[in-house]
Amino acid sequence: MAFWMGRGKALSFETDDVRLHSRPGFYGLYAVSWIALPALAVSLLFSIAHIFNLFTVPAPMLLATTLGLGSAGLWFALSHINANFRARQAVEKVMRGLLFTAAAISILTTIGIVLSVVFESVRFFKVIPIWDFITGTQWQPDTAFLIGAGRTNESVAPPLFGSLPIFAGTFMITLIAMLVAVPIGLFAAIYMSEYASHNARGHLKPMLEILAGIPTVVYGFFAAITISPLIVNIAHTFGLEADYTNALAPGLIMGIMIIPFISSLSDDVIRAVPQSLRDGSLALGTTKAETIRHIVLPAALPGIVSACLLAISRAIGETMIVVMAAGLRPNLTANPLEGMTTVTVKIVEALTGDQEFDSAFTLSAFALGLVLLIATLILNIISIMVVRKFRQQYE
Amino acid sequence: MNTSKVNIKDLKLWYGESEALHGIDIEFSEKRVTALIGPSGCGKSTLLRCLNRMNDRIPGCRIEGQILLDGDDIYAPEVDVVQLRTHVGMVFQKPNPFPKSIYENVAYAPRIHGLAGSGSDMDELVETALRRASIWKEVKDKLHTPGTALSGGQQQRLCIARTIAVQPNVILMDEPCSALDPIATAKIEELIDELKREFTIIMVTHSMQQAARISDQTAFFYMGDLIEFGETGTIFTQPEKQQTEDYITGRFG
Amino acid sequence: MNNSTQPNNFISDEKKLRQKRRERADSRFHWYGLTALGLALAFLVFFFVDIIGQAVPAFYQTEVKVNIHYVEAAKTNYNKAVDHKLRRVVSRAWLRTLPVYLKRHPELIGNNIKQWVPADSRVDQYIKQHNGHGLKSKYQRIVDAMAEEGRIRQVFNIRFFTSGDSKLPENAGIFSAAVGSIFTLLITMLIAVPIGVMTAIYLEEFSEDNHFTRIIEVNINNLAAIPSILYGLLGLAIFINFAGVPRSSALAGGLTLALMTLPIIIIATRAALQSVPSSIREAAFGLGASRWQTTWHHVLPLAMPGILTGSIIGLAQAMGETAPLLIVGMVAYVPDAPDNILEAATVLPAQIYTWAGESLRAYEERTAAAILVLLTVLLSLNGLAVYLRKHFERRW
Amino acid sequence: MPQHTIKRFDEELDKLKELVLSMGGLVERAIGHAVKSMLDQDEALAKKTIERDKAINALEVQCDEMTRDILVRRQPAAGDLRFIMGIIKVVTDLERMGDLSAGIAEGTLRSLEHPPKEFSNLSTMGKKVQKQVNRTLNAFSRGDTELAMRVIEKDERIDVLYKRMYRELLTYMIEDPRDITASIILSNVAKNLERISDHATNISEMLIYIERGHDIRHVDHEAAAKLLSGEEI
Repeated sequence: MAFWMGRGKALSFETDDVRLHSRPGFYGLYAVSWIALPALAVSLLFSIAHIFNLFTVPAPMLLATTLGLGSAGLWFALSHINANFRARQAVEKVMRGLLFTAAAISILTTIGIVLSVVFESVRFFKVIPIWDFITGTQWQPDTAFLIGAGRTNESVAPPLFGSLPIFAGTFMITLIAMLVAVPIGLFAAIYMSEYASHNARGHLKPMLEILAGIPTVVYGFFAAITISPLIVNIAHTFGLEADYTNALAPGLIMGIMIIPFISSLSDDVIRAVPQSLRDGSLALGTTKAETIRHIVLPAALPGIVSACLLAISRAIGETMIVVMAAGLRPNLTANPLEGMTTVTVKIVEALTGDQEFDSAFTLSAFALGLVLLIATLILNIISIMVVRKFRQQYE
Repeated sequence: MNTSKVNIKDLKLWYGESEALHGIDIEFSEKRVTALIGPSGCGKSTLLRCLNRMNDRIPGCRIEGQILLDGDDIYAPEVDVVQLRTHVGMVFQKPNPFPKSIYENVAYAPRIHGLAGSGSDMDELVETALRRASIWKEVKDKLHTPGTALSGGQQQRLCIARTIAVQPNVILMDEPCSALDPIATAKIEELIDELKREFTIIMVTHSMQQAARISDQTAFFYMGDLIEFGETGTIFTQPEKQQTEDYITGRFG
Repeated sequence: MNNSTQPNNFISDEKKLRQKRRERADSRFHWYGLTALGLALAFLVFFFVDIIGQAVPAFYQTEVKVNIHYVEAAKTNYNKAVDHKLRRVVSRAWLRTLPVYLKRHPELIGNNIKQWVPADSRVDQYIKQHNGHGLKSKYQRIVDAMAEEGRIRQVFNIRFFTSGDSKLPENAGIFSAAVGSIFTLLITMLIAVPIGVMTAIYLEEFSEDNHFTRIIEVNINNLAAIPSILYGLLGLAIFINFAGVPRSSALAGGLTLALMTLPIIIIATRAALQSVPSSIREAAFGLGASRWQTTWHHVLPLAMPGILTGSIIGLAQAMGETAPLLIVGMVAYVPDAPDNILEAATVLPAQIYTWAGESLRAYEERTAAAILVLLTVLLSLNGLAVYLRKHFERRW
Repeated sequence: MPQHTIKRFDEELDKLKELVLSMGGLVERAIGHAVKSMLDQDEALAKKTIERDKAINALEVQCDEMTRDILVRRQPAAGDLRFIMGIIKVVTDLERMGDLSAGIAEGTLRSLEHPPKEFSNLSTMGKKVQKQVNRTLNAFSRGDTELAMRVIEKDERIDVLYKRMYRELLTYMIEDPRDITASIILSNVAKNLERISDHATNISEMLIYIERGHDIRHVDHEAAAKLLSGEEI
């Protein structure tokens, strides 16, 4: 409505030989933005106030304020409109502002994540010394809720938050996953980019990418229901003892989940290696395999390394597979057939129960989250830098 | 006076359904420079790539006829393509040094083919190859810097050094100077003139002046046919065929 | 070294040995690649066969033909409606509906009707010959006898799609989870798509290359790599603890997933905008169009298929996500579909997670069935995205 | 012959050919005027002819500049190359022919003090040489190698004519020593005409090289004819 009013007023000027500065539609949009923005701002303000329980405005009053502000804006906008008014610039400024706000949300998200994790972690480290957290080998938080409830009892053993076994478990499962994913992913990428025909590649790549599209909860189910018993049985035939919550099953499945990350990214970087290098090498009388090993792969190495780093950060942050298939008990061992737990499992465990939010046990989830965040960011930044270097080499 | 090194007999080549070469007969003489000229898409590069079977890599590429290298058919079933390419080296249009050190660029192929052990043998081989490609003086103090850091002309000479390090009989050059400035071009041309004492050189070029400057023989291709082949002097002063005349005088299309 | 060229030995015997070894290495390398690919694809096949094999029985429900005594006593004690020995054979979930049914149809009282009713989940599992069916041998004999009399049949399990979660497996379905998923996804879509697309437009078309822009760019790349569970922590700390959004609600889940999907959509949209050649922009600018007009009239329409594809893929990913929802409490037991976005809800993946943790054998096949449904939806979404990309793909 | 891809090149070649032909035209006229001035003992015409030789020289310079330009900028090959090479030679020949005509005109001026009694065959010879030059230019403008071949063949007759005239003049000188000066002048004129004819022959030979690519400069006529007809087949 405001659009047509603004446009109409603008058009009325155009009759007497005056050329409008901007297209009529812009005057309409100008009016719209003057009616919508104040109204929106007010509603937002009130709803925020409502959420924080500062004060609640009755609905009719809210409506009235909104409408009032809106019409005031409209009147203001209409009074501004004349032939010389630069409506286009004004509207574009508003649009630009909107877009900028949207862009800023990504920053806010990061800040949100960092702050939420850091704040709670700080609270955690007030209770548990950071050094104990990093180097301790015992994770026995069961009594923490007592402290949280203020019932410090001498007879209760103090809770222990030594995260080393958790990190070890994470590392072990990630390692298993990478042992599966890197060779398979890399060789699959080599095959797709160097041996398969264009057509075959067009089919193979999406098929592999299905693996990345399967929800992790499904992988978790599959690992827990199908793979774990399988591993226990196989271990048994070899005379080995394996837990049903062994690290091997989630590791294997996680590896398979990660294959497409490595294969697709590596495929891209391998194909980015200029064809002329391959021709150059083949013309020297080298075999295809020699060309790939000595020329193509070294050239694509930074990209492949970065793909692997991304895959690692994916693996350590993966939650559902380990929650469903790995154990809950922190276990410092090198035997993949034993049950062990990971950072993400502990985060989920600490936050899904009906725990007091103040208990050190709950807060430990945020401390673990902080570690996870730092690890991922470091891996990601390294990988971005490596890729950038790779790009510079060939562009 | 000149012994024939490469002998092509009624060579036909198809890319899928389309015939790109319609029965080429040509003999390349040993230790001479032959230039293949002709408009784009005339089949000269295709022919060049047949000579070390780089066309094998292209799907749907089919060949009929014979290419004899010293009398042996290089398309015979028992021929190992990889070994063939050690005899017929190739230098490409765009300099394509490997992203390795200068030394490694040259040493790569000899090492794979077992032409020299490591250590002083290999050092010697690398130095000789670089010397013969007249780039030794420029790079001897920076053998272990990346080959990609050299200038375009130096890169191309490095690629030539890399090629001759395998001791081929024939060197194919696919527009080796088209990406280079005139001075770098002149250096490569001077180098080609040197190299023809040892190698049979077959080059594709789009610059007729270049063909005229450095080749001993010139072959003119048009639409997949060999139109005229002869001594460069003759081709450039009094070609027999009207098409050749039109092409080299710039009266085309 | 000698300066003469080597003799033509490409068919001679001299180097045969070395050559043979290299040839073998060559073909070995080829095989490594093929094996790797084969392994990955074999897993895919194994996975689907396994899941489908487990899921298919869940789409069938065993029914038994029994005498139902519509007696007054059944109004208060539904167990009275069937013979004592059949109490463990007939579904308790069905029996529980009897009192209400009787109150609505009092005319049935006193009748004794032989009819098909759903069987207990243990009977169901026993009939489907699954290990761990948990049916006592006493009942096994009864069921066997009934089967011989033709009083047992299998029908399509419509309840699986129409009912919500239940503690009785034969009555558990995905309906409430599906509704929860739709609510959550709607919120995610309404928030993530506009903001994501606007951010991408700002970064690609409007921003100058200054410090702030670069920070945003690096930041978005980082956000895309942050593990999803951390978004759960964010959601818990900001939306639930700080802003007071009800825990377990579709709003909390949707907001959390929206933040998680945002970088995916931004990156896809930017790629789509980047693929519009700058010549088009220059052409529009050359005609005197403003930056906004250029973007709105020329660039956006051309980038639309790419934006759509990216959004679909991002939403599909959000739909399959579980970890952050675990943290914001969307794994609660929710038997009824939520009515609005503030009510406790669950989503399909969370339902799968809950069922996977149940001990009864009957839940296992239902988990697989739910997975199959989820996978079908996700693969269709991805297929749609691939189709759109192929269909609208433009070569510049 | 089809056009060059670069049209300017065609224009330049045409322009060059025009220039050479107009130079040839000037030369042809100069020969006619010079001979006429001698026969008529026309001092004014002789002076004019000498004066006009400068125009021919200027044209030569202009042609040289053009050929140099074309060589530098177009790097002609094959037929174009032969054409340019030919032009370089032809232009020199034409310039020499102009000089020789001027020489005849100077002879006229000198002969004014010693008027010859008898011009012997000078008139015939002049006409024949003029005809040769005219044929040469026609052949050149049309690229007519047959006509050029005829010019080459007919050069012998000019030689015969010159020798005959030379003997005649010698007889005069022996008969009457007072005639010696005049006869020497006349014999020089005849010599000049003979040389002009030689240059015309050169031009014709050049034309055959340009058109056919065969160098027939130092072979005898039959061999040359065979070479040409051999190619015709």
